Formats: sequence, C-alpha cells, structure tokens
Amino acid sequence: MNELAIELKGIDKSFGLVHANRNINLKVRKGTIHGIIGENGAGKSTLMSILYGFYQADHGDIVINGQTADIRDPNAAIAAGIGMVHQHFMLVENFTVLENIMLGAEESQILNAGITKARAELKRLEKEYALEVDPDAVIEELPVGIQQRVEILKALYRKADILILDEPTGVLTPAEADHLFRILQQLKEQGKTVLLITHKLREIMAITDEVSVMRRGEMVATRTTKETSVEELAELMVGRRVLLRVEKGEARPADVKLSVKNLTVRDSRGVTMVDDVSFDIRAGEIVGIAGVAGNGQSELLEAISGIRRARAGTVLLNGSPIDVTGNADPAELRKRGLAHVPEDRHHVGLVLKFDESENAILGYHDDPKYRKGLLLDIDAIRAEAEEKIAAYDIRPPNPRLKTANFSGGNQQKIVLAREMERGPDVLIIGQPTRGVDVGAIEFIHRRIIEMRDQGKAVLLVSVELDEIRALSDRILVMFAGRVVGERAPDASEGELGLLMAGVEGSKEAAE
Amino acid sequence: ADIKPAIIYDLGGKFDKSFNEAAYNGAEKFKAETGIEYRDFEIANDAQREQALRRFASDGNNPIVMAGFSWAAQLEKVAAEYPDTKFAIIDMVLDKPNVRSVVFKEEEGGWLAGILAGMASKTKTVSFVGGMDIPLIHKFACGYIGGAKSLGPDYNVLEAYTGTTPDAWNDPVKGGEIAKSQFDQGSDVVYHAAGGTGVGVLQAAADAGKLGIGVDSNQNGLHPGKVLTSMVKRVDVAVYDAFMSAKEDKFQPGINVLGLKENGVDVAMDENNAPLITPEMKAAIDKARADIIAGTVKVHDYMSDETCPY
Amino acid sequence: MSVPYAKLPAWAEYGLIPLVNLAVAFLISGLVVLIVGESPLQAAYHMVNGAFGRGEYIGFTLYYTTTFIFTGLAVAVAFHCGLFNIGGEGQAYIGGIGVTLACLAFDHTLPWYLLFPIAIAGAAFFGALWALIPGWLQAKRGSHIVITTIMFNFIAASLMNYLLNKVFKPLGSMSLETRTFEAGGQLPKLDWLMNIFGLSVGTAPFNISFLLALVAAFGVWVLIWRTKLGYEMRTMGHSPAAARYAGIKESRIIIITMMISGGLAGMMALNPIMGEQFRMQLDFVQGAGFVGIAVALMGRSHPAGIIPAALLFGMLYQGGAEISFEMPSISRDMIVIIQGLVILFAGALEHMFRPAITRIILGLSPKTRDVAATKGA
Amino acid sequence: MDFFQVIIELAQSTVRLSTPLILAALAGLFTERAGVFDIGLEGKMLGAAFAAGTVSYLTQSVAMGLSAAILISVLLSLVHGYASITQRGSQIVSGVAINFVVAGATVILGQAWFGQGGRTPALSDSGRFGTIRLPFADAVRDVPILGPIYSGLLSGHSPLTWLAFLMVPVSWWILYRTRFGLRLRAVGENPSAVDTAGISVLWLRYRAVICCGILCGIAGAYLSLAANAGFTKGMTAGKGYIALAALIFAKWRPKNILFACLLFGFLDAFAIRYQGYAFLLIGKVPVQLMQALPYILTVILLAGFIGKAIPPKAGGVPYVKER
Ligand SMILES: Nc1ncnc2c1ncn2[C@@H]1O[C@H](COP(=O)(O)OP(=O)(O)OP(=O)(O)O)[C@@H](O)[C@H]1O
Ligand SMILES: Nc1ncnc2c1ncn2[C@@H]1O[C@H](COP(=O)(O)OP(=O)(O)OP(=O)(O)O)[C@@H](O)[C@H]1O
Ligand SMILES: [Mg+2]
Ligand SMILES: [Mg+2]
Repeated sequence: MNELAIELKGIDKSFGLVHANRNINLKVRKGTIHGIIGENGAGKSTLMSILYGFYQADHGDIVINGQTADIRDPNAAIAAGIGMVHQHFMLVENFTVLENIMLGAEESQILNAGITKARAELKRLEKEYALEVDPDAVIEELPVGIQQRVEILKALYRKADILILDEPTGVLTPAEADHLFRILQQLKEQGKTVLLITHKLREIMAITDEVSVMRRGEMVATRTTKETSVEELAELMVGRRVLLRVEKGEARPADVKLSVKNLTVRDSRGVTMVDDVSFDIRAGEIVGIAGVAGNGQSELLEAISGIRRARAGTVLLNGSPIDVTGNADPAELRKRGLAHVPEDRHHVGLVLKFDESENAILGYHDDPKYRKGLLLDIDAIRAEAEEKIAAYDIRPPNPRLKTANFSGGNQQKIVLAREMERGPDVLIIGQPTRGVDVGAIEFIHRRIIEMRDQGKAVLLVSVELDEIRALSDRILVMFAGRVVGERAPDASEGELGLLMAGVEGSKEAAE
Repeated sequence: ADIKPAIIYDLGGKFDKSFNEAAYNGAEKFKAETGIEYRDFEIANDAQREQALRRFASDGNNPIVMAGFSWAAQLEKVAAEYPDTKFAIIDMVLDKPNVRSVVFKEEEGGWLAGILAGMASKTKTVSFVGGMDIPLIHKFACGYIGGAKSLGPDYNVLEAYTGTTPDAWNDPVKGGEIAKSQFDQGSDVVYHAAGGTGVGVLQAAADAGKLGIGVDSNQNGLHPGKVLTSMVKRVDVAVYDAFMSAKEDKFQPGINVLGLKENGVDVAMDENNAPLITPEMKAAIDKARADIIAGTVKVHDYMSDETCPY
Repeated sequence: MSVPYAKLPAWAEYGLIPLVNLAVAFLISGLVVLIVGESPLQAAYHMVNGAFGRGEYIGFTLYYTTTFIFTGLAVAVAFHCGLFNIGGEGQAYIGGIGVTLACLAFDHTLPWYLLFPIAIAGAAFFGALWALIPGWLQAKRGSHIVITTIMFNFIAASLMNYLLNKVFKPLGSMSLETRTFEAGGQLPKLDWLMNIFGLSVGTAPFNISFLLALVAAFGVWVLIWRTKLGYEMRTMGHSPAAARYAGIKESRIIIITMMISGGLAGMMALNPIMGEQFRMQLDFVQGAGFVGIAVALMGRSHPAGIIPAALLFGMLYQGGAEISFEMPSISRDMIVIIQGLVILFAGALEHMFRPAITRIILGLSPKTRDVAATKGA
Repeated sequence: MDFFQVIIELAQSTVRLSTPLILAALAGLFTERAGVFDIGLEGKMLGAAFAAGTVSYLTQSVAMGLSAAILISVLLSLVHGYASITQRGSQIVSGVAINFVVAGATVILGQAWFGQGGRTPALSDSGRFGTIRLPFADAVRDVPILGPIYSGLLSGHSPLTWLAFLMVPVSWWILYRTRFGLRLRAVGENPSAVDTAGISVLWLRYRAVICCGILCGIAGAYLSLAANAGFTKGMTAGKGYIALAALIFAKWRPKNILFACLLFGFLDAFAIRYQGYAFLLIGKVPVQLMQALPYILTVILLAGFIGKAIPPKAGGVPYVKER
C-alpha cells in the first residue's frame, strides 16, 4: 500500500510574529497510523488545524488522495473526508451528546427529523467501535474520557476517512488509552488513515506505522516506527539527549506531615465525590494517587487545599487541623506550609492575562516581602520572578510577558516554581505533566524527587500511571470516590489497572 | 427701536409640546409680525445655563427671555453684570431692576378645567396625570381638584405622576397606561400636565371614548371632540409681550402675575370642543371666572404653603 | 481584551490609531453636518475653537472632563474585577446627598478647604453606600449586578425626587433644589492654573475638583496595578477560579470593589454641586454615569486612557455647545449624534483601520523581528 | 370595587405594559444567546418607533409602518453586528453608540421632516394598530368569572400584543427545535465548536443579530403604532434597559422571559394603579415610593428567589481565531 492519503507541500504559517510552521512537507500513506511528535509549541496543532481548514496556511498545498484540495474551511475538510479530535475539545458543554454530534450535520432545518436518524446512526457506531455513550447526557457532566469519545463519534458520524487526533491520550487512563488504540487499529483495518499527535513516545512505538518529528515549527525527520527507538525520537525532538527514566533513591519517610481522616466531599450537585477517605503522608515520601479521571481525585485535592468545602472528616497539617468542613482559607494554608499545584493550570493555577511575574506570586501576594509600605514592590516581584525563570529554565526568560504567550510546558513550570521554591512542608500536585513534552517532563520529575529528598511530604495525583509508578513511594488507588487499595510502586500495571477499574477494589472495599 | 431679542429654553427643549414650545410659539409670532429675527438656544445641561445666558448678553442680545423656573440663580448673577440688558424670566420671581418676572396663576385655569371636567363627568370621578412630582405641577393639579370638588362633596379626583427621571416628560406609553388605569377606576375625564407624556394621556382618552384635557397650549385639535378643553397658559403671550414691549421701548421690569383677569390662563374654547360644552358648563365657568376675577372665590395657590387643601 | 493583530510600536498603538479613528468619526459627523446644509469645516472649527480656543472654553471643557473622569474611573474599577457597574448614574446622584449634607451643615462656619475634605468623604460615602447593596447582593445572593444597578438607578431617582421635594427644598421655592451654599460650600476656580499658561478661566466653572479627579485617576492606577487589593481585584476579574485558589475572598473583593466604584461615582457630585451650581438640583448627573461607560471602555479601563477619553467627551460637550451657539441650525440633538458617532468609530470600530495601519508600518520597518515558534520547555 | 374586576383590569394593564418588554427581551435573547451582548435594545426600539411613526403617517398603512420599523431596526443591528462581529469591537461600546446616535437622529429627522420637535404627526386610526375585539366579547361579558376574563382580559388587545405572546413559544421553538436554533445556541457557548463543525461563526451571529433587529423593530412599532398614535422623542423611556434586565432575570430562557416581563409589567401596573391610594394600616405612601416599588421588588425577588444567572459562555467576547 503506497498510495498517499495526505501530502503536505511547503506549508508555512505565521501568527503575527510567531512563525508556527515553516515550509513543512509531509507524506502520510493511506491506511496507516502516522504519529507526529514534538515539543510544546513546535507547531503540531497548528499544522493539523491547517489540514483541517481551521487555519489557512500562508503558503503551501494540501493534496488529499492524490488531488490538490482547496481546504478553505472545516467544511471543505469534512467534505474531503477529514475529521479531527482537537487537543482542547470542541464541544458545547451545556449541550447533550446528541446535540453535539448533530451540530453542523443536522440534515434538515427542523431538528426532529434528524434526531431519529442521528440516534440510529449513533447506535450503530457505538456498536461497531464499542464506544458507548448516553446520547442524552449533558457534556459538562461527563468525564473527559467520555467527552473524547463524543469527539471521535463526531468525526465518525461525519464519515471521516482521515482522522486526526491531537493528544488524545492526555486525559485517558491506560485502559481507556488501550481501548482507543484498539479503535484506531480497527479504523486502520477498514482502510482509514489516522494522524496521531502525542507526547508519549511509548504510544508512538506501540501503535504507529510511521512517525514524524517537529521542532520549532519545522519538520525535522520522518521515521518508520519499527526502525527507530524511543531514545532517537526524544533526541530528535529536543535536539539533545533526554533521560527518559527518573533516577530515584530510597525514600526515608519521617514524621506524618499530612493526615487525612474520613474525608467526604460532595460536588455542587450533591453527588458524593470523595467518600470517607483516610491516609497519612510522611515527610520525605511521595504518595501517588492513581485512578481514572473523575473518581474524586480533583475534589480530594481541592478539599485539602481549602478551595472546596468538605462534608465531613478531618485533615491535619503538621499535626494541627485544617477546617476543611468550614472556612478553610487557601491563603492561610499556604502560610502553614501547604503548597498546591492545581490540575488546571489555565483556569486555576494561572491567570493567563497576567504577566509572568504577576503569576509568580499568585497566592503568595500577601507576603510582606512583596510589599513596600502599602504598595506592592514591583521590583522585588520581578527580581524574584527572574530568579525562578533562571532556576526552572522558563522560556522565554521575560517576566513581563503575558502568561498566555508561554507554551504549556513553560506555563506548568511557572506554577511549579512558584509552589516549590518556598520550601513548603507539604506539596500537593495534580497532573504535573499533562500536555507537557518529554524534555520538560524530565525536568519536572527531577524537581519533584528533589522535593522529596529535601524531606517534603508530596501528594501526587496523576492519570498517567507511568508517572505515578515512576515517582511514588506508595500508590493509593481511587475508584468512585474511595481509596480501594494501596500498592507499592513496583505493582504491575495490570494489577493497578484492575484496581482503577474498580474490579479488585469493590471486593477489597467490601471486606 | 432696533432690538436683538433672544430666548433660552429649559432642559425640556423647545419642542416639548408644552411649556417651552409655547414660549417658542410666542417668539415665532413676534418674528412673523415684525420680521425681526431672534436668537434661541436649548441647553443640554445645567452647566450651560450661565454660559448661554452670559453668552447671549455679551453678544448684545436684548431683551433676553428665559423659559423656566430654574434660571433664577444664574440670572441673578448675570443680570447684575449687564445692567443695560433687559431680561425676562418665566415661572419665577426675581427682584432685579432690569428683570421682568412673569408668573402664572395656573391654579385659576385649573379651577375652570376642574369645573368643566366635573360637569362633563358621568361618574363624578375625574383624574389628573402629572409628569413629575414637582411644585409647579402641583399648582396645576391643586386648582383642578379644587374646581372639580367645588361642584359638590361627592366629586372624586384621582391624581398620579409618571415618574422621577427626566423620561417622565417623554413617556406617552406610560401616560396612556396611567390614564387607562384611571378610567378603570371610574374616571371619565383626565387632565394632564405632563409635557410629551400628555400626548399619550389624550390619546388614551380618545381611544377609550373618554375625555381629555390639554395643558399649556391649546390641544383641543389633537383629537377633535375628544378633548374637553385645554388649560392654556399664555407663555407665548408672555414671550411675545416681552419682545414687543422692548421693541416699542415700553419694557417694564418687575413682577407680572398673570391669572384669569390678565388673560394669562384660561380654558380654551374653539370649534373642536364646542359640541362638548353645554350651555350649563359655559354658564358655570363664566360665573366661576367672574367670581375669581372679582375675588369672591379665592383659588388656593399651592406654592403659598405647598399643600393642597381640596 | 486581546489585540487580534500583530503588536505595533507604542506611538502607533496609542497615538496614530486613535487619531485615525477620531478623524474618521469627525469625517462622518461632517457628512451629517453637510446633510443639514451647514459647512462641516466651519463646524469643525467651532468644535475645536469652542473647546480649546480660549481660556474660558478650555475651562468648560475641563469642567466636563472632570465629571467624566470620575464616572469613567468608577466603571473601570468595577470592570477590573469583572463587574459591569451601570449604576454610576444612581451612585453619583446619591453621592450628591453627602456633598449637600456637608455643605448645608458647615458652609457658614468652615472655609472651603476644610469643608472640601468633609464633602469628599460624604460624596464617596453615599456613592459607596449605593453601590454596596448591589455589590452585596451579587456577592452573597448571586443577583446579577447589571440588573441590580439598573434598578438602583431608578430607585435613586425616586429617592432623590422625594428628598428634594420633602427635605432639601426650601419652602416656597419652585425648583427642586437646595438653597444656595455660602462661601464655604463653593469650590475655588482654578484660575491660577490657567494663568500659568497665560489663560483666563473667565466664567467657566473649572474648579479644584479637577485636581481631585486627577488624583483619583492616579489613585486608581496605584490601586489597580500597585496594591495587593488591586491585584486581587484583577485576579478575580480574569478568573474567579484562580482567585479562589489564591485564597482571595470572592465576596469581600466584590463588595469592596463595588464600594470603591460607587465612591468614585459619588465624588462626581462634587464638581457640579460644589464647583458649579453651589446647590444640589434635580437630576444634576444628567447622564454622566452612562457616558462613564463609554469613557471607561474607550480608555481601556486604564487611567491613562480614561483621562484622554474624558477629555474627548469634555470637548464634545463644550465644543458642541459652541457649535450650536454659532450655528443655530445645528441643535443639541445633532451634538448627540456626533457623540454617538465618535463612540462608534473611536470606540467600537477601533480595530477597523488597524490591519491597514499595521501593514503600512510593518511594511516600512525591516522585518527583523520574525520570531521563531517559541522553543519548548 | 369588585376585587375580581380589579384583578382583570390589572392583568390587562400588565399585558399591555409587558408587550414591548417581551418583544425587546426576546430580541436580546437571540443575539445574546449567540454571544453578542446588546445594550442597544433601547436605541433600536427608539429608531424603530420613529420609523414606524413616520412611514405609517406618510403611507397611512400600518403594514408599511411596521416594515419600516423592522427595516431600520435590522439596519441598526447590522451596524452593531459589523462593529462587534466583523470588527471585533467592544459590544457594549457599540450598543452605547447606537443609543446615542438614534436618540439624536430621531429628533433631528423628525424636526426636519415634520417640524414638531421630533414628534411625528398624530396617526389616524388607519395608520395605527387597532385592538382586536374577540367575537362575542360583549355578549359574554356578564357570564361570571369567565366572561370578564374573556372580554376584559383576552379581548381588546392589539395584534402586536398577540404577536408578542405568540413569539415566546415561537422563539423557544426556533431556539430549541430547529437547526438554526441549535447552531445559534452553540455559537454563544463555544464558537470554536461551531467553527470546527464547518459552520460560519460570523454569518450565524449576523443572522442572530438580524433576528434581534426584527423583534426590536416590532417592539418599537408597538410603541408608536399601538400603544400610542405616533412617535414622541425619547418615547422608549428606558424600556430597552428594563428588557435587558428581564432577559438576565430570565436567565436567557424564553419561557422565563415571558414570566419576567409579565412580572415587570405587573409591578408597573400595580404601582400606577395604587399611586395615591390609602392602604390599610399604612395609609398613603409617597408617590416616589410607589414609583420605585417595581424596582425595589425586582431587587428583592432577584435576591430572594432567582439565584445566579449564568450568561452564555462566549457572550461579550468577539470570536478571535488567530491571536
Ligand atoms: N491562534 C493562534 N494565534 C497565535 N499564535 C498561535 C496560535 N495558535 C498557536 N500559536 C503559536 O504557534 C506556535 C505553535 O503552536 P501549536 O499549538 O501548534 O504547538 P503544539 O506543537 O501543538 O504544542 P503543544 O504540544 O503544546 O500542543 C506556538 O508558539 C503558539 O503560541
Ligand atoms: N415558550 C414555551 N412554549 C412552550 N413550551 C415551552 C416554552 N418554553 C419552554 N417550554 C417547555 O419547557 C421546557 C423547558 O424549557 P426551557 O428552555 O425554558 O428551560 P430549560 O430546558 O431548563 O433550558 P435549557 O435548554 O438551557 O436546559 C422545554 O423543553 C419545553 O418543553
Ligand atoms: Mg498542540
Ligand atoms: Mg430547554
């Protein structure tokens, strides 16, 4: 099979002064799974969005199935048989699944007629690809994994022959990711072409036929997957050798720093999200919480850090209680030595419209060292931001740049620098490397282990099982709001996976 | 004499279908009769009062007429600075050697309107719609209430005001709705002193087959046969007189109080409302007018104590 | 608000583009003048000359500017916290109570410089009070600030109508206004300031509250960009979730912000009451609260933008009055149209000429700043 | 007076007062649901009322008057659309600008054409919407309970009032049951989702803005052709702002809009009716308190029962694809 599904010739694209894609050439063979990798901001999403007609290239041609295609807008792309699952989901959150799937493909002016057809078609697709969703569920109430299914169904519903997936596994559990890959395999067998962007080289090795590497807006290499290695790919991406495994010494746990007892948290709708959870974390250890997204991890972190009020339970920080069921004050907790890297850096951990330096003090803006009389000491704030920029190699090294203009990995480093550099006693971290490239992951992992070695108590939540296993000294597994088991980091992936799926857990919890 | 007359209107603007417009009509009449051009200005905010007044005075305009009671403070200052300029202010008394103050006895006209309303009413309930709750409007209302109630103790007068923002003078929809509400409560004649809002009041009366009473200018022609009368207040005459007397070098400063006797206020009678006015009504208002002029009937002036005894 | 196009040098961004927008606004206004059969050139002359041609004219322009700086700042402060305060009109109106009470109580006994601080405090206090309730309702009950502030404008009008009728108005007076204040309740004019430039303020009510407005503008800048409170307000305005994460108390910040906003709006009352009329009149705000919305947004909620925007509106008010003095066929309503066109072209359509100007400027300067896609972490 | 009769009369007054609010709030619903905020409802209504008054006077045809109102209002909407959709300007500033321009232009043009200071000449009955008397309204008047409801409350309204009330379910149906409505609601929540689905965000928003113009046009025509007989300057008197408040009060939902507008109308009708009325125990309350009552009660209701109103997520921000 040598027929080309896609050929990109000399694609060039600038956003204002940012040259996001430079003279890119790419060939993708029909019926293959083609991986695309590259650092944050390398231009992967931009390239795919051009292929999908969402952006227009400044120069260059797109050839689909041997014919030059004029892809002016997503409509043209859809007509050419291209479907795309975007990195940031393109779903209307207060619409139902069905409404989202129909949007743009309603078939008739009045919805009712189309609805019946869409339901039937959805049923068929669900069966064929084992992608179950409740068509009448509202998107914002669904876990991200399911939301992604909706995105895939959207593309399939539009009869896509070429499917682009932009970092689809960032939000998935291993089991879900496996499920996704089975579907992709199935699509490939049906002769469809898949373009897969991911930061996880393991996935590239496992599923793709070919892989292309982008760096700083350029396409630097294309390899046949079988003939390359993780090491080579990482080096191609970053332009230097990358350590893919974190080196970690023995943990030396000391006193209990954070003690959680019988914590119960409900969400705004009154659903119990954290159900009677208890655990302790000692100084000098990393406790990882594994679990499928949406099983209460987020609410757990929020309750401990004082952002969300708990229903019941106690939390002791350094031996003294936090008023988690009352008015726990995040600012107060910071002063008492609790640092928190939130899961959602875009909306919670950072104010994207602020300068880098302003974000560098978010939550610590009360600190007298940033104050000069009644005013904020801007010079002190910038100076400190510059220090952190240097220590964490944040790029571009400009504390006055708007945070929105930093790439995801650098944004994450801004948060980490802020939360880690003050020597907290307890560090709680959610999804430290979501959407972050390998170079940055290596750096972030090293910092987290350093924190532990300095005698901090670290609570780590991640949906990346690899990450949990690589960093944690103990692993707790959460399912449906409960801690369903504790395992050592060398527990097998399969065993953890079963716990996360609630299979073992239900038995254990019942005991 | 050669004169450069000028007039400055109040915030309502010269086409308020009411007070300022009457002033404008007086100036136009003067212009039509004498061919003498006049300057005029509509202020857009209070800060422009003094500015406009001074501006007209320093440009050599003479006489200068101000429509409205809000001009007193500014006029007091400027009149002293321009002792040779003649000023006239309407609806307000200001004691200065070069100022003529013209005030009206709205209550006397209102009294006659009240009598007509009461006599035309089958339900013995009549009503009043005011633009805003301000003393001047109470002057209109109080005479009207007194007039209607002078017919007998069983007469009832409903009274309502449109609003408290400047929009109160420009809300015909609400004016109409107030009138309808009053009709629902039994009124069958409604008198308004509400500027542009009154257009809606009279319209509502016409639509409902009830009677309206206009104000300031003669509004009988707006809905012939549906407007019982209009309480005319001869602001136009006041302006005309001020200009004319200056032209004839007969401008007198001092206070002019214009009531029924001076033909400053009255109820309008013309072919539009002739069919509505019965001989008894005619007789009643003639008598009332005579009594008031003779002083045997004294109509209470709201401004004397800011209460309405009726 | 994000700027959708490439970054321009500061002189173009803050100088050229606003100027081009204004020029177009006046061009279109000129067409309207032409339609009425008058000469647009002459109107333009009267507009500019009327606003700046003489010390007195400048005095009037700056008098209006003062008012708009206060109401513009009020809207801007709330905007930084993500609150759309359309209640400036009512807050300024109620602020008048504070000024009036201070003046009625002390105008016989205190000189203006002692009474002024009391009046400022009174104006700010009453304005803040009137904003406190909508702020509190938003913070504690989730009542949408836009509705409550609209409602509070109406309620303020009714309240003031009542107070002027029944409390403040001297018996027997026709107008709904207080008595005229004695010397202590009259702010001095800034003739010395004008004299420095060899100008005379004449009869223009250009008074010391202008300086207060400038101080307030500077104070707002300090507050928003140099204090912890301002930092918290901006955090709240951009992302309530981040604010909660940072330990910022949502209700507290909302209430404080609204009170500051209302206080600024209330201080507007000083200018007409103590600086011009020396008494409080019915409806003395006369729409300045709504003009403040346009001023704040056109000034991008930054004092450095609000002052020129307020000056622009001051110029439209004063220059507009001069036009209608000089050209009787151009009425005050025409001036309202011109104001609208300026708001439209210089405000809402501010980006219209940006692409063209960008192309020209970037075309002229060598393209050296071609930045590579930012390197990854 | 008969208590029941009073209720009927209050209800009829409520219906009349809420008619323009319903139309204007539904107008706002269409644009705001599509993500374009509009505080220019006031100006559009005013412009439409003027156009209706003028054209209806000149042609003696209500149909022409109504069409002119819609045309002018749609044109103003397109200006708002051009500024805020195409040029990505501030939606609030654009709305404020339209309010200014219309406030000035209606007076200038009215004065230039009719010389009555911005008023249009009073319309004769043929130039105005009459009221629809339902069949047998007079015959059944004396039937207890139902009679007054039929002849007092239902009968005697302008066709535009019927249209306004009909537009509530129609708007609901358009928004929730048609393709256009689905897309419109989507573009107000997440324009990128609409864009990637291959639908033009701009064109969709323009259509929403046009819908707004049409409804605002009808609202304006109601003022000058049905409630009144001709245009008077500034005759909207803040109704656009109240409609905006009703829209938010209703949390951007058609059915709630009906209730919010009826509530505002009722409070107004109540305040009008009971001005100067001596209440049991309280006595006469000051006029100003009665006039402020609708606004005070609105605030209390809002604080007490309504809770948080969450606007369409993408509302107020122009859609920018490439930064
Ligand atoms: N809409 C846009 N407007 C302006 N600049 C953009 C836009 N989208 C992307 N960029 C810039 O273009 C560059 C490439 O971004 P892109 O999103 O394609 O990177 P990526 O490889 O997908 O990164 P990641 O791994 O973080 O998803 C970045 O510098 C980014 O800031
Ligand atoms: N104007 C109307 N006429 C007839 N039925 C209506 C009307 N408005 C609402 N309904 C009915 O009430 C239901 C609720 O509709 P509405 O849109 O008001 O609230 P909602 O469904 O809670 O809104 P959302 O779609 O945002 O969840 C609709 O599904 C419909 O059956
Ligand atoms: Mg990407
Ligand atoms: Mg619904």
